[in-house]
Amino acid sequence: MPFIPHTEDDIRQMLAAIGASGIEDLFDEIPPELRAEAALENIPDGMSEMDIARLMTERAEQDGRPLCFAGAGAYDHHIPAAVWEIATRGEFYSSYTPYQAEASQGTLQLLYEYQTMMASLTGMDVSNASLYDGASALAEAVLMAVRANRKSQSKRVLLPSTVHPVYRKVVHAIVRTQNIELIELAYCAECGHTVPEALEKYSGQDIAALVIPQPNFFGVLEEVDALTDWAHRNGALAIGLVNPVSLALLAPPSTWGEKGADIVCGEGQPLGAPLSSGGPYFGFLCCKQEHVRQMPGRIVGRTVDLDGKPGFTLTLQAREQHIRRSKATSNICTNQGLVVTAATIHMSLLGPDGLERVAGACHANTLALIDKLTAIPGVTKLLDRPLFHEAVLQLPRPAGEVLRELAAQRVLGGYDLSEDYPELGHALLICATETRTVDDIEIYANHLRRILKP
Amino acid sequence: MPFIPHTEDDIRQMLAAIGASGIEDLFDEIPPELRAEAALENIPDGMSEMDIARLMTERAEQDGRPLCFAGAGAYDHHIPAAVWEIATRGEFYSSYTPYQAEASQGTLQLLYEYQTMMASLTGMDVSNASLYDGASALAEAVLMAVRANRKSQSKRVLLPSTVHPVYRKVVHAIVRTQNIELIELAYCAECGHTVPEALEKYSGQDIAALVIPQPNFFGVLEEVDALTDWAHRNGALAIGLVNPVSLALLAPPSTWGEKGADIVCGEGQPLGAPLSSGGPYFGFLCCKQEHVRQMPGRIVGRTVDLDGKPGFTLTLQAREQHIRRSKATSNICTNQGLVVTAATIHMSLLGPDGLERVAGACHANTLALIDKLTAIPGVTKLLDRPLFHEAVLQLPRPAGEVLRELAAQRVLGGYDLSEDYPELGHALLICATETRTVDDIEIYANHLRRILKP
Amino acid sequence: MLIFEHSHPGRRNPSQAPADKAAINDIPEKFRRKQRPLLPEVSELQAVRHYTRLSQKNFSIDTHFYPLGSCTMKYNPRACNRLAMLPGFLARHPHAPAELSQGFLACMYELQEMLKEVTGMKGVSLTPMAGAQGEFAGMAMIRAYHEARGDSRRTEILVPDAAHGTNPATAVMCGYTVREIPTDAQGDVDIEVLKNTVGPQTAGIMLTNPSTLGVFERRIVEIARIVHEAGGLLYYDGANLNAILGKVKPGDMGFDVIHMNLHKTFSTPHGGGGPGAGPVGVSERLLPFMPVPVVDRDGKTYRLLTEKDRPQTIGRLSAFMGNAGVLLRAYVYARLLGREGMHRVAEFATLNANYLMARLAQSGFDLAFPQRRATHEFIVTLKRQAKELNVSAMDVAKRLLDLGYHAPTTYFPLLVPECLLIEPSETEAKEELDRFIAAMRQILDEAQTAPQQLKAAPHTLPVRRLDDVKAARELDLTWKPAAVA
Amino acid sequence: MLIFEHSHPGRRNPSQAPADKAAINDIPEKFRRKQRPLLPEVSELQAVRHYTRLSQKNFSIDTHFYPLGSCTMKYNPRACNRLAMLPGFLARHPHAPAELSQGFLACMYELQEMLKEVTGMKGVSLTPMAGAQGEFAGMAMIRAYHEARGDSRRTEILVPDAAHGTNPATAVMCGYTVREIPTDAQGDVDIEVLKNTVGPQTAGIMLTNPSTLGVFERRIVEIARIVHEAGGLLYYDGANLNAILGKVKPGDMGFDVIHMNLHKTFSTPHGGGGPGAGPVGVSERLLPFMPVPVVDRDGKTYRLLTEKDRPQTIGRLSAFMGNAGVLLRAYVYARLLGREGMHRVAEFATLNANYLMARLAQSGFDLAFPQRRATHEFIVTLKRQAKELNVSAMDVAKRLLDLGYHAPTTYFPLLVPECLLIEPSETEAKEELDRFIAAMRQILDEAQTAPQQLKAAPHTLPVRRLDDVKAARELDLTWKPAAVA
Ligand SMILES: Cc1ncc(COP(=O)(O)O)c(C=O)c1O
Ligand SMILES: Cc1ncc(COP(=O)(O)O)c(C=O)c1O
Repeated sequence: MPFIPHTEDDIRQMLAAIGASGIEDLFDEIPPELRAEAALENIPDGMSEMDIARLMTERAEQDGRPLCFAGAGAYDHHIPAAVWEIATRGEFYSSYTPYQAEASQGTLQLLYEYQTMMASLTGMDVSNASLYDGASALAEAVLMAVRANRKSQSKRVLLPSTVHPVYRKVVHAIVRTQNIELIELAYCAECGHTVPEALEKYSGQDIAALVIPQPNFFGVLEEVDALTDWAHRNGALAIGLVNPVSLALLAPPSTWGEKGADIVCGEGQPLGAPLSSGGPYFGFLCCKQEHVRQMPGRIVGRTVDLDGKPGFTLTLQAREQHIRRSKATSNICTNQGLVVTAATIHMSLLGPDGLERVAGACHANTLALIDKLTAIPGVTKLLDRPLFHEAVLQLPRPAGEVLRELAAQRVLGGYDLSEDYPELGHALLICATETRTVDDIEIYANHLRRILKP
Repeated sequence: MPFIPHTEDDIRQMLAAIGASGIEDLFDEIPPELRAEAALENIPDGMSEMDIARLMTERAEQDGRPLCFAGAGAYDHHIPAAVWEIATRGEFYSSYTPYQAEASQGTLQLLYEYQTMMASLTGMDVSNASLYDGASALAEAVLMAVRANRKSQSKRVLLPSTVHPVYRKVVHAIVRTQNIELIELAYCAECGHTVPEALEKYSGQDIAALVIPQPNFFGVLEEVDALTDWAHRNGALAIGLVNPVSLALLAPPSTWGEKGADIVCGEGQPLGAPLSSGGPYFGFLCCKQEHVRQMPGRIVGRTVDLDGKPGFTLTLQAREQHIRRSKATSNICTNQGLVVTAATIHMSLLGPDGLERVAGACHANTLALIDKLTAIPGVTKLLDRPLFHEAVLQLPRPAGEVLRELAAQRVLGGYDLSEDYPELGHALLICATETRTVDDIEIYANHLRRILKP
Repeated sequence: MLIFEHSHPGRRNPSQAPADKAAINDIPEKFRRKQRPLLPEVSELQAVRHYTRLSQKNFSIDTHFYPLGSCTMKYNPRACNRLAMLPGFLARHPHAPAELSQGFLACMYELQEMLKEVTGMKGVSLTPMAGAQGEFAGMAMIRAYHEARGDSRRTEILVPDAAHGTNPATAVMCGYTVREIPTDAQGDVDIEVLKNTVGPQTAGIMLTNPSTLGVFERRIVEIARIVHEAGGLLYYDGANLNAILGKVKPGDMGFDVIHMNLHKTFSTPHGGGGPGAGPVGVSERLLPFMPVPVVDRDGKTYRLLTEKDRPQTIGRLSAFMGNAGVLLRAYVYARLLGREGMHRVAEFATLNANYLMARLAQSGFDLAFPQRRATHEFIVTLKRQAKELNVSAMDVAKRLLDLGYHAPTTYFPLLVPECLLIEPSETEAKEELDRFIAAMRQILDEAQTAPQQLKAAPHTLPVRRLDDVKAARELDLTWKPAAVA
Repeated sequence: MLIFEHSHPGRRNPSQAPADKAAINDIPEKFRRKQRPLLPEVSELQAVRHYTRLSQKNFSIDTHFYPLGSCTMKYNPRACNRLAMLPGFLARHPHAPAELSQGFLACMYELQEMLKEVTGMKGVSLTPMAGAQGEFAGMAMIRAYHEARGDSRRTEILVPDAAHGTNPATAVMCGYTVREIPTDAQGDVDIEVLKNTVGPQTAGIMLTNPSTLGVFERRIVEIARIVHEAGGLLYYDGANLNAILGKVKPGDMGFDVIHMNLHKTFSTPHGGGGPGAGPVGVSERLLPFMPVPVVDRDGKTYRLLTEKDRPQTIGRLSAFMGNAGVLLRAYVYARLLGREGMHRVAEFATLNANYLMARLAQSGFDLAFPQRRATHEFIVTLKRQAKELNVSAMDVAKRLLDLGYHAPTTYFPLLVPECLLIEPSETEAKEELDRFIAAMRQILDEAQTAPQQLKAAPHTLPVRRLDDVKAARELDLTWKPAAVA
């Protein structure tokens, strides 16, 4: 059988050592009435690696690799070849969470470097070693804020409707059982951002936290300074929800308003994770030093060994489930280590200059795409506000229909907003990262022009 | 610039240490009249990794991955995923020839294991650590035999015309300048093998060596026992030219005839090298112990260190160009180390049983292919002799034409023999390895039937 | 050396970024970053060399026997990685329409079906991104079930004291109160206590079977009856099915909901901490509540079911559909094994554990449950050695590192003093187990003859024993440049 | 432990071979193998673990600074590997027809053109599989040229005494007699001797420039004139163009034929010994003799030229077209660099070498040619230390390994006593060079204060210094099972 090294001889000797007459004996504590049923009739026969390779190759090719102009939470960036060649080295790939620090200095040092990079990107003091993804990271940030905000008695959290709609659903699914009240903040349908006036009715109320997306789901830039200051004025913590690539160009949350955001989270995918049908990605979470003990997830610290030599170890474990059990800051155990490994290598290869160029190129490409597409009769740009690398267009026909026709031409034309934001009409969210070329944009425009021809 | 880490500051400091005022100074020993011309006008601008990745992806896809029924020296075998994931680990990929043994025990031990495996597959006493490919290995084997055969004064070598035609060309190109006379042995056009009678006219003559391919270029099995014995009776060395996968099923050259072959060589590609347009593959070369000092190429030996601990090192270097210079056994220096690394892992993963199953499946698939194709009117099998995993068919129309029509259907239908063996008519050399399925064979047969429909 | 210590201002990798630096004119100054982040400025070679060398400082399955209990460190087939990383899979955007996703969805659907079969459950959702999230999904479904029935009194979740830490943490995260149930001397749940604890306030129980004590809960049918009769539901922490694949199905034991760690039983890599995948399986009555999306087949076409199709769903736990790439690896693994291979997993994981247990007992180690069979794992306790020789389980663990073995899990489960939880997994050869046994014997000898060897271990690793107390007291969580520090 | 020592009869990896064992009825018994070969019978995990661990015993560019002179151990970009291994390229059968090969052939054609440009030659053939085979191709073309002109007196090839061993070995393999030309005190070819040696028997000269002494042959134009006037041709051993890329072209120096090691200048990996690629470039008059196949472009279509198109070709040197996968890597590398990048390679390879040379001289090391510029490499001689302190170049080399550096090339070129040939390459950062310099200083100190540290080095590697004499005397080239041994 695959992956089992035992020879007949081994089995005989091992059973003898155990004092069992057959392998079946080893299962004799399972109630016999339960055993009978366990045949696996519906599991197919095993395949050879050659056969499954062929099947998987066919299936991977079947999905056609369309030209991608969709963002909406997952971005088609270039990833240096070195990133995954190193991340998938057996020593990273097949090691466990670094519980035995001395035998895991590779992973631990890398995580310490990762924490440093993320803290610096966001401008915060500290970072954890990852959460599952951006959406669940936001949920954890909300829970953390409620715990951390000692000034607030309430469990009320303001959540702008310019936050990714699925993120909002995930936050809801995760925090609802803890009696947290999520209050949606309306947005301005002309500009696409949360207007400070929308907050006014909550001024003076006991609010635990305000979520501030930057850029928001539409790619639009929020008035982060005003929002952050409002939060602090009202005793609420400010939770920044950011795209890490955008931070090469945009002000880090630590600088928002007068005191900066308190907690920052987001989706790490743009830092070296392939699109890969939505995962594995990773959620990042950073905060001010004062909140570190409320942070969920693993944290690595630098310390010294018996000889005073520097080394790395998991720390603040008293926050975690394996020590604190029902009093832990979160139930998270396994996180997204390998993707973080890739992200750390990715950021090292790009450096600050590289990341800035990538962000700049994405933005410029999206502007070029907007230009080309809005030159088509009937297509206009919505939301007249500064944006980053993502934008909303208005189509003359339902976006869903148009996307289907584009898909038939192997163009992934964007994300249909009509379901989540019916008030925007035939609205389409588009994105062109640095991987899109002038030709690609031309191809999209030509198809769209043809499709929309009256 | 890519891959150059120097900052402006570094450059300044380094020039100061050197005492030069600019980098250009460092080239001041080059005669100025030569310098002027060296602009590289025709070299395009550098590309980013993202851009070249896109270009290469397009080009790789452009070539269409046809369904492969061609062998003729390169075989489409399954390669376990682990093989190249490990072989391309930086420590193997980016290390040099293991001159500093203590810092290269990984590569050295692996090569020792490789030598053991190849020696055992061929049944010979020793193996070198690789030559370039099968064709050049045959040339080296011929040169080696001429050196090693102390009984023979002649430089005459018998080369059956059932040897791969390109191999014969390569041998010719490499040995001709050393006044070696290559004598082609005719084959039997009915059976496709070298009939012992063809040798008779050389009996009693001074012949340095006889090359014995098994299977031969047609896939046909030669009468290796008779040929080997003939060689030894006539004072010639017997050089076996074998497919290493076939050796899982076929008698190893050490057992041919009464004394066995003296030197064995061949193409290592079937042991874990992808088709990859013909390279890199590797040539292997094994021999009886008595000839080891005539062997070209690197050889690894096991020895001990200062503490008596076993270790590995390059040995018998006095045969090699870097020590012996003009008196070396060959000019070879760089060999095919990384492919040998892959092959060693490949053989370890397959084991004797796996290799036997692969060889068996290739053979069975080729028989099935023969059955299917010869069921098509006008298609017959030529050469009525036992074969291994490759066969010659006769088509009703020129094979070249048929192959072109098959290619348009993304079927690589085999190898056209008409140029090298016009006497065989519209002959096509076909092969179905273990990677071909019943469906693949059906697809081929259906296309061929349609193409040949009168 | 840290990557930052290789950094040099102005160093960059031009091939890794667009050659042109776009001028950004449309973003107002106030939104712009003023100071560059502290990312390393290193060459590609420096980064490659740094991380290659760092990697070599790890123990891993690919380099060492790693008998870490409860973690199932078995061989992670390279084919699973290679095939999940085929360019076509990597390039698929999560918003790609169903027409351009049939290849991927087919894999997901078939994985769902296979997981249904091995667990004996009626529905499976693949989305949870790790075991703990699977637990969350399960607890949330139990809650939704009671809520849907208008049964709002149920505020308690029962958890055996041996349970994995994620169990109580999850129950609390779902708004429940946790009641611990003790374990009896045989390692089974104390049924009497259980009987006295269940009641109308019981929402359910979270059980791991085989339990984290490395034994099979023999009275599981009775436990199920007791809890069900009290109106509670049964949650199965199926993090590790390695010892029961094809031997017994959680569904047949009476469980209502289960999560599985594909990064254990289905051998997707642990990656130094993740990612994992924690699909949930449910019985009939919890079907409506499963997290979305779920993959459905309609004739030959696959599509994702969403809130519209499943109005009672507990909702979404991830932005898309979980750790898709991990699921692909698990799918490949499942197909490689097939039916027969899955049976064998349980047989040989169990054989290896029982062999190791028997031999270690013969070698002088005390078992926590000497009268029981091992499942995929078992527990050795060093209580005696701690008292007599003053060496701890941690000392043994650290010394094992010196001898080339990753340590077993230490000090878990918490209720067994000075314990080592040992899980060899089915992919280790007998010779490797024998060498490990020899190492354990050597350590036992040393504990008597040279205890300092243990107490000061490890001696041969990149660092010696680390000061965890200092790490927690004098927090140093990010590197700061010398000037700033 | 050897892989064979992990082997166990009957162990196998079912996923790596067809499930069914074909019955072979049509192959007569006499052709069949009777005894299985001694291949390892190990599990997939055992093989993966064994070879992963073995790999860690290597020094490599990815893990260590590797200043091995004449070998150009510069960063091997991972992109080159990744892209050459795209499934489409790996799957292309060498006999695929031109219609199904345009993507691959386009890369090859463009590589040919780029190599023409950097060498200043008129034609390039990519087929030679390493430097030595490129040399062979070159020598064979020189021979074919003279033969084609009916000039059969030319039986000698001139080779400077500093030449790489492959040069004389190749000349002999091509049927020539080798005449060595000495080097003068400055490291240049001794022109007077050259003048006295050339004659009607001279087929040509093989020169490396920069020479293997790490200096540029300044009187190259004069040498070319002398040899050409005598009717000989000039062969350029362009194994390493790293110091002259874009600075000077061999074609402009008057060479008739050149080979290049793409595994040096074009940074394809050395792979622990290979594979390489040794394309040849030729001047006008040698065009007809180039080895086939050569890629040709016809409008937008590419095709391979064969013997039919090139009737005077020296023929074929490999079964197909050489090390195609290596050529793809070189192509990617060349495109990544582009024109500007190539210029920079030479500039920074030279800067690094000259910096290291200057600093080592300042640190007390003797240079072989102190009055010369370094090219991409330079030579330190330990003659003085050998005499005064009784430490050898080998001792220094072995001690460097302890300090985390691969040793420079030792005892080559043969004419410089106790030499270290040092080539840092352009991809190493100044800090790395500085650390290497510090290590070299430490060793020089130790040579005086603790010579045993050197003589017994290395101390920290998997093995200590190995007994080469025993290796050669008591040949142990293959493992034998205990029973047989
Ligand atoms: C028994 C048990 N339950 C739950 C978990 C939690 O799983 P995860 O780490 O994937 O969240 C684990 C794994 O550590 C476990 O062993
Ligand atoms: C100067 C010089 N010439 C020729 C060669 C031979 O090249 P290869 O090893 O590729 O055969 C080398 C490489 O070792 C070399 O350095």
